[in-house]
Amino acid sequence: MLQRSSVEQELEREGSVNKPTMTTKTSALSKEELIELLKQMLLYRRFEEKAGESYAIGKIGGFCHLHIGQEAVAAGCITPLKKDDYVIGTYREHTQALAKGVPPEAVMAELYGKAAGTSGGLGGSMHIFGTDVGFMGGHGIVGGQLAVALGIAWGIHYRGGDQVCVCFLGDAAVNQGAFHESLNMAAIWNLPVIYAVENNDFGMGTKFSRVSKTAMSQKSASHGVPARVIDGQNVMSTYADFGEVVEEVRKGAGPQFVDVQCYRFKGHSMSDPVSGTYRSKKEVEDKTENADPIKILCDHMFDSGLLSPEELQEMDGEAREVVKRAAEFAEAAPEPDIKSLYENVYSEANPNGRLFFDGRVI
Amino acid sequence: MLQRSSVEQELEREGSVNKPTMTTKTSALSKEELIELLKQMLLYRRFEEKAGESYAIGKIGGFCHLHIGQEAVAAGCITPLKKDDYVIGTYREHTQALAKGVPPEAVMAELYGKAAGTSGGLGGSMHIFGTDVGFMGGHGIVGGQLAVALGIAWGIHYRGGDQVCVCFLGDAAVNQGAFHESLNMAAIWNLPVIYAVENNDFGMGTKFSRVSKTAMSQKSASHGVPARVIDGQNVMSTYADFGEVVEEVRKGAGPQFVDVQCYRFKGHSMSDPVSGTYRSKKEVEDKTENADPIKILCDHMFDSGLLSPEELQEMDGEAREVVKRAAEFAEAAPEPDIKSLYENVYSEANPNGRLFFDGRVI
Amino acid sequence: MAEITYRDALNQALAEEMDRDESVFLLGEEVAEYDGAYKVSRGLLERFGERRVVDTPISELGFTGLAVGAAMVGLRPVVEFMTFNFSLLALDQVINNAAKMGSMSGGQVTSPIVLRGPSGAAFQLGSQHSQSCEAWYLHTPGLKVVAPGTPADAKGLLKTAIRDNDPVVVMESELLYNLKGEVPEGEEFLIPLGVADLKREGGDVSIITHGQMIHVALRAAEQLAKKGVEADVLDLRSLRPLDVESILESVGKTNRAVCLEEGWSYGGVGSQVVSVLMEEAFDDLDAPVLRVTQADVPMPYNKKLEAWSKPSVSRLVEACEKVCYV
Amino acid sequence: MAEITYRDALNQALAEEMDRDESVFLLGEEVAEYDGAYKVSRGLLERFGERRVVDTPISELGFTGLAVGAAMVGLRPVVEFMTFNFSLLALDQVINNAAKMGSMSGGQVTSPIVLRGPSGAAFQLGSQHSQSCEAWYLHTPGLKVVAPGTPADAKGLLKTAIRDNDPVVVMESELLYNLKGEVPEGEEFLIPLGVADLKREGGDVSIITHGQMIHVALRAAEQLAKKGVEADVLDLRSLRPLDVESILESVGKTNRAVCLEEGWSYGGVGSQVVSVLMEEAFDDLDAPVLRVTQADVPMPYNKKLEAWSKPSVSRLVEACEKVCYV
Ligand SMILES: Cc1ncc(C[n+]2csc(CCOP(=O)(O)OP(=O)(O)O)c2C)c(N)n1
Ligand SMILES: Cc1ncc(C[n+]2csc(CCOP(=O)(O)OP(=O)(O)O)c2C)c(N)n1
Ligand SMILES: [Mg+2]
Ligand SMILES: [Mg+2]
Repeated sequence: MLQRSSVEQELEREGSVNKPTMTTKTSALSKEELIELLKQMLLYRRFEEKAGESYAIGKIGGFCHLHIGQEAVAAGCITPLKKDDYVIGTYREHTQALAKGVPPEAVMAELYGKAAGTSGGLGGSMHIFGTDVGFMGGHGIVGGQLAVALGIAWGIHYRGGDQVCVCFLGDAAVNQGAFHESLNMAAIWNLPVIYAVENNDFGMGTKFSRVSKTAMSQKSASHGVPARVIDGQNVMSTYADFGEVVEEVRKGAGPQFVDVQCYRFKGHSMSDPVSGTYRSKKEVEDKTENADPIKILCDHMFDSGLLSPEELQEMDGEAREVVKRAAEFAEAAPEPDIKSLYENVYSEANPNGRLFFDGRVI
Repeated sequence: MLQRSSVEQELEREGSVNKPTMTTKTSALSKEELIELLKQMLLYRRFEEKAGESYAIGKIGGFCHLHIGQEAVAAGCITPLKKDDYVIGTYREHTQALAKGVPPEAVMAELYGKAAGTSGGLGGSMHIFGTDVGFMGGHGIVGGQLAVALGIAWGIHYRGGDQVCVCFLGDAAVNQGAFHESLNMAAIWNLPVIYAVENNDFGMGTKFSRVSKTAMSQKSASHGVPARVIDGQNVMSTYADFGEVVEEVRKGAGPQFVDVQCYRFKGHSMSDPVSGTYRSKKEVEDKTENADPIKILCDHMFDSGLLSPEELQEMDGEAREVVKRAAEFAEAAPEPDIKSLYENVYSEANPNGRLFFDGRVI
Repeated sequence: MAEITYRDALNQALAEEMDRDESVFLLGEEVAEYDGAYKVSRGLLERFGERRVVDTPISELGFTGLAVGAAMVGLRPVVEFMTFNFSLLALDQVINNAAKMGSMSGGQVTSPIVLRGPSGAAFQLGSQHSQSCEAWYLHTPGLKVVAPGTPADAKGLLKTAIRDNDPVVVMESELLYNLKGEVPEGEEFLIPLGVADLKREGGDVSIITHGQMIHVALRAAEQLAKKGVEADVLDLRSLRPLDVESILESVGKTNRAVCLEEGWSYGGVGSQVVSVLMEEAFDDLDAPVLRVTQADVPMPYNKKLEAWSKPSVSRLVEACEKVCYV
Repeated sequence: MAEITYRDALNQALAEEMDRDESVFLLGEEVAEYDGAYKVSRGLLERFGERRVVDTPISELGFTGLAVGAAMVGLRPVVEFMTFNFSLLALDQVINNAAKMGSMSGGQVTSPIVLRGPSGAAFQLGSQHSQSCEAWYLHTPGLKVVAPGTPADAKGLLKTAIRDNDPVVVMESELLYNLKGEVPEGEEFLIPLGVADLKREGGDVSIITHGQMIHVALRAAEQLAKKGVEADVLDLRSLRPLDVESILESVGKTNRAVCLEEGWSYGGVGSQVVSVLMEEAFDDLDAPVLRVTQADVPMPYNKKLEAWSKPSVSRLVEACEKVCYV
């Protein structure tokens, strides 16, 4: 169960004082909003823990990147969205898919590689899609989703809609050409896209300051895309501040760049140690103790009398239950059929000519 | 012969008032320096005119991009360099090659596709190389040379040399991912490279303001690479200001971004009209009349008593003579041998295995 | 039937499909105000406005990704690469996103995108601007590739490509833009993907080719005819899907084949056709199938060397004679 | 001879060549402080310092271009792609600059660059991370490509590649990094490019393959032997230059061949080998040359489907039996 601890709202990050940090209006959040955020984050935490366990016993394969410690980002950035808004992410996207409304069973089944998974077991952990709820996929090539997000925003603009597209990226992705090409075009065409950096300060083992001379908030400067820095560990700020950005963009403010500062409690992927050469055990322990987004929210709610330990326990129990059911569902679900391999490579069978050249007959 | 006219030092370009323009120290230039700059520009002008003529009668093929109107850029930016400094350019690079010391005959012979050309006739107008004098080639993929320049500067840094690498690019190239990836790495490693934008305000028919929301001087901001704006029509400023940048970089100032503002008097390439939908005939005429870099320099020298019309005529005659001889040389030079096709694809014949799969025997 | 140029045929295809379907739009460098570097999009800006005819910055990776994203939300983008040489910069978006997303999303996403522009060498543009780009795209399942060689094929294939629900790469040729030919009228003039066209019926040897090389093949066939050898000229038109049936039919009849293509040989189109013949027509073959390709070097600038490097009528004639043992 | 892993063999090759030649340096993502994503560069930072072992940002196009430029001024960069899947982003620099600059500069420029990293599928990484990338590189003259399948070949080929004056693409395999094998000692252990290695001598059928597929081939050969079919397993090792002589020699003896490769079939390595055999060994062939390749789909995540998609021992055995008419 989660422990009470003193609220630690400030992220200690070099240079953050010089950044155009937003002013947080957390006081405006209602009890219902806070409870929803808490429930969401509990779900993500328990989901990711389960994914980690299942990975350890070989139920999940390939690469698997967890959001443990970064739950406030999906909760804070996606909860303010409408159903027909779009979200697109990286290979670290389980919780974003959940936040946008992809059912936990379907996500877990995908991790298990089952036919009932979001991609019928063909995508895996890095490629969760839920286009019916506007979740436009997890993408594995660093930076690749940035250009795609531009197109989604273009689609909104083309049709004159009032949706927004939130494009998540890691801090390391800003060094890809795709990032700059995307921001530049979004700027000249004033597209409704928010580039939300899940800034955990590391790309695998590389600290951001080693691969950029400038601060994150400077990275959109070449393109005239406004930058904000928001706290991604205190979900109340994340939610309030990001929600404000969303509404501005919906009203036509054009592309925005948001540095959502957060911290990854686990390794880069399941095969990467939690700490090691690139960050100390002490740093990780400190953060885990003092910057856990769930703790921070609970502490606030306890202090304000909006939550009792019993209520928390109950909600947490519900989250665990949902995740347990998802894992059971995934476990029981059938394997995909070999036929499915050829079904979605092209969206329809071509009446003429040959499309596949492997000479295999199924 | 060139006409006298009133000096027109100010380029009227929107927004230029807001830019970090350098203060020009033209007064410090000696008579010898001015004469050298003039001779250089006369050579470029006559060379490009000849190339245009030869193209018109089919002696030169393919794409051909001239520098007429932009002569001050090569003269002003390259004259301050030492022989072992490096220059790398785009497909619009004839005058830069000449400026760095590639012999006019060899450049012209390359345009004519002859064996005596800089690339033995295999490169053509867009690919003039003179590595012995530090001219690292003309490159045809917009943005491609930007990453290469990074490597040249890396080489200097690796060996601890005090050379600099000047990388020319067009204004339209700043929208390529390669530009940003290059600047970012140059910045983190503090490499001795100067990104010199030959900013003629158009990429083919596209005005810069249509493809960038921000001013040129903003384009390096994401990376913390300092930006300057210099006048690329008044060669005295170009030379003085750019020379200053070169010496700073030589002393270890790290990468610099320089917006060299200039104007192209001719079409983008030989097949593009001089004016048309994208800029008016009047605009081009105005610029040709009032912003001719050779006129601007001559006017200054006439006014200061450093040049007489007779001297100018003599220098121009010499330039014409050099170009005439280059064209005669190119005309008379032999065609390359078919064998040469296979000679430089790999730098040496491989003793084992097959490298070429066309089944051709020569 | 009207005689129009290959350029105008493409232009008509674009205009008709944009007229028919509001979700079709064109984007690329200089396609709008400048009417396209090769004027294929002439007049489209005026007719359809800047919402649907979009000048982009020089950001190939970025605007190709834009097309992928726009397709995900139901639009049908047509991307013009000024030339396919520049598309190498965008290849990650094409291979890793456009081609794979259908499969990796379990069919949630489709990518009805057309990527078009000139491929192959024109005249003396040097190695960076003179590359045949078929091989990059053909290797990858999830993509379709067509290469029209006549105005009618250009119109019919481009229209079909735009209506297709998968990414289709349309490789045009700068050397064909001015070529005139009869083009059937009517909005419903479509040429199905995956159907080759026997541009000449011979019977003695099958020349299997595509794109602008069909004209080299037709000239060679005339010369061969004078020598008593009658060649089938099979224009593949569509390289993926590939009309294997027509290939086998022609070779089943002639028992001899030569593959002609503009590009390099290692892993080129011809190598795949040879492999198909090896696997499925081995017993039909009376002689080895030969390939005529570009010289295996970066395309040189020099005019004579360039001409020598391109596949020529005389090389093709020679290869045909060889397989016919004449 | 010491038994070491493929990973350590590569590590030794890097260390020895960096020791020997001060102009050699290694760059890529996570190669220095993190010792490489797959630990191939373990200890090199400590030994050679950050000047020569360089962590880069995630900017594949940019740092590959850096290598081209550094090579132009006399250095010998070794680029590690974390995996070759990401090299698509850098392909423009490889094709248009590294491969063409020698020719387009008339020989003024050379590009002694090594591009290395794992290619092909590992386990369940999904389609964007499981691609065999040989075809992109092989198509282009100006590049050399090798694909070592054993620790000894890994060391010998990488050392030769680093000393070569042209761009050499070294395709490793994630699935081989832990493989142990005997590796000759001594700094001068080099394996020349363009020399295939007959990893098993049989005589009845030639299995022509490369990279990690040689182990599939060797297992298949054992099974075939039990059925009385003795297979040659020819490990090409080097794909360009290609040891055509050894291919012809083996097939001249067996009169039957199967090409086995990890990647897709359209325009793959096998298609080129088939074409060479068609052109130069037609009369030797007693059966069509078959190819065994990956299923022609983006690699699926699901474990069973992935296993099914990869070329397998049983498919190879079947193909060999087919060409042997048993
Ligand atoms: C183009 C590309 N290069 C390299 C990789 C390998 N890779 C996967 S994740 C990663 C680090 C990315 O870090 P960041 O963007 O900060 O995201 P985070 O993992 O921290 O969420 C790298 C190098 C890749 N997937 N794609
Ligand atoms: C990657 C790429 N895309 C497109 C082109 C075609 N192209 C050649 S020059 C040019 C315009 C470049 O303009 P700019 O960078 O301003 O240079 P300028 O020609 O004005 O000197 C374009 C689009 C190319 N060569 N490379
Ligand atoms: Mg990160
Ligand atoms: Mg320009």
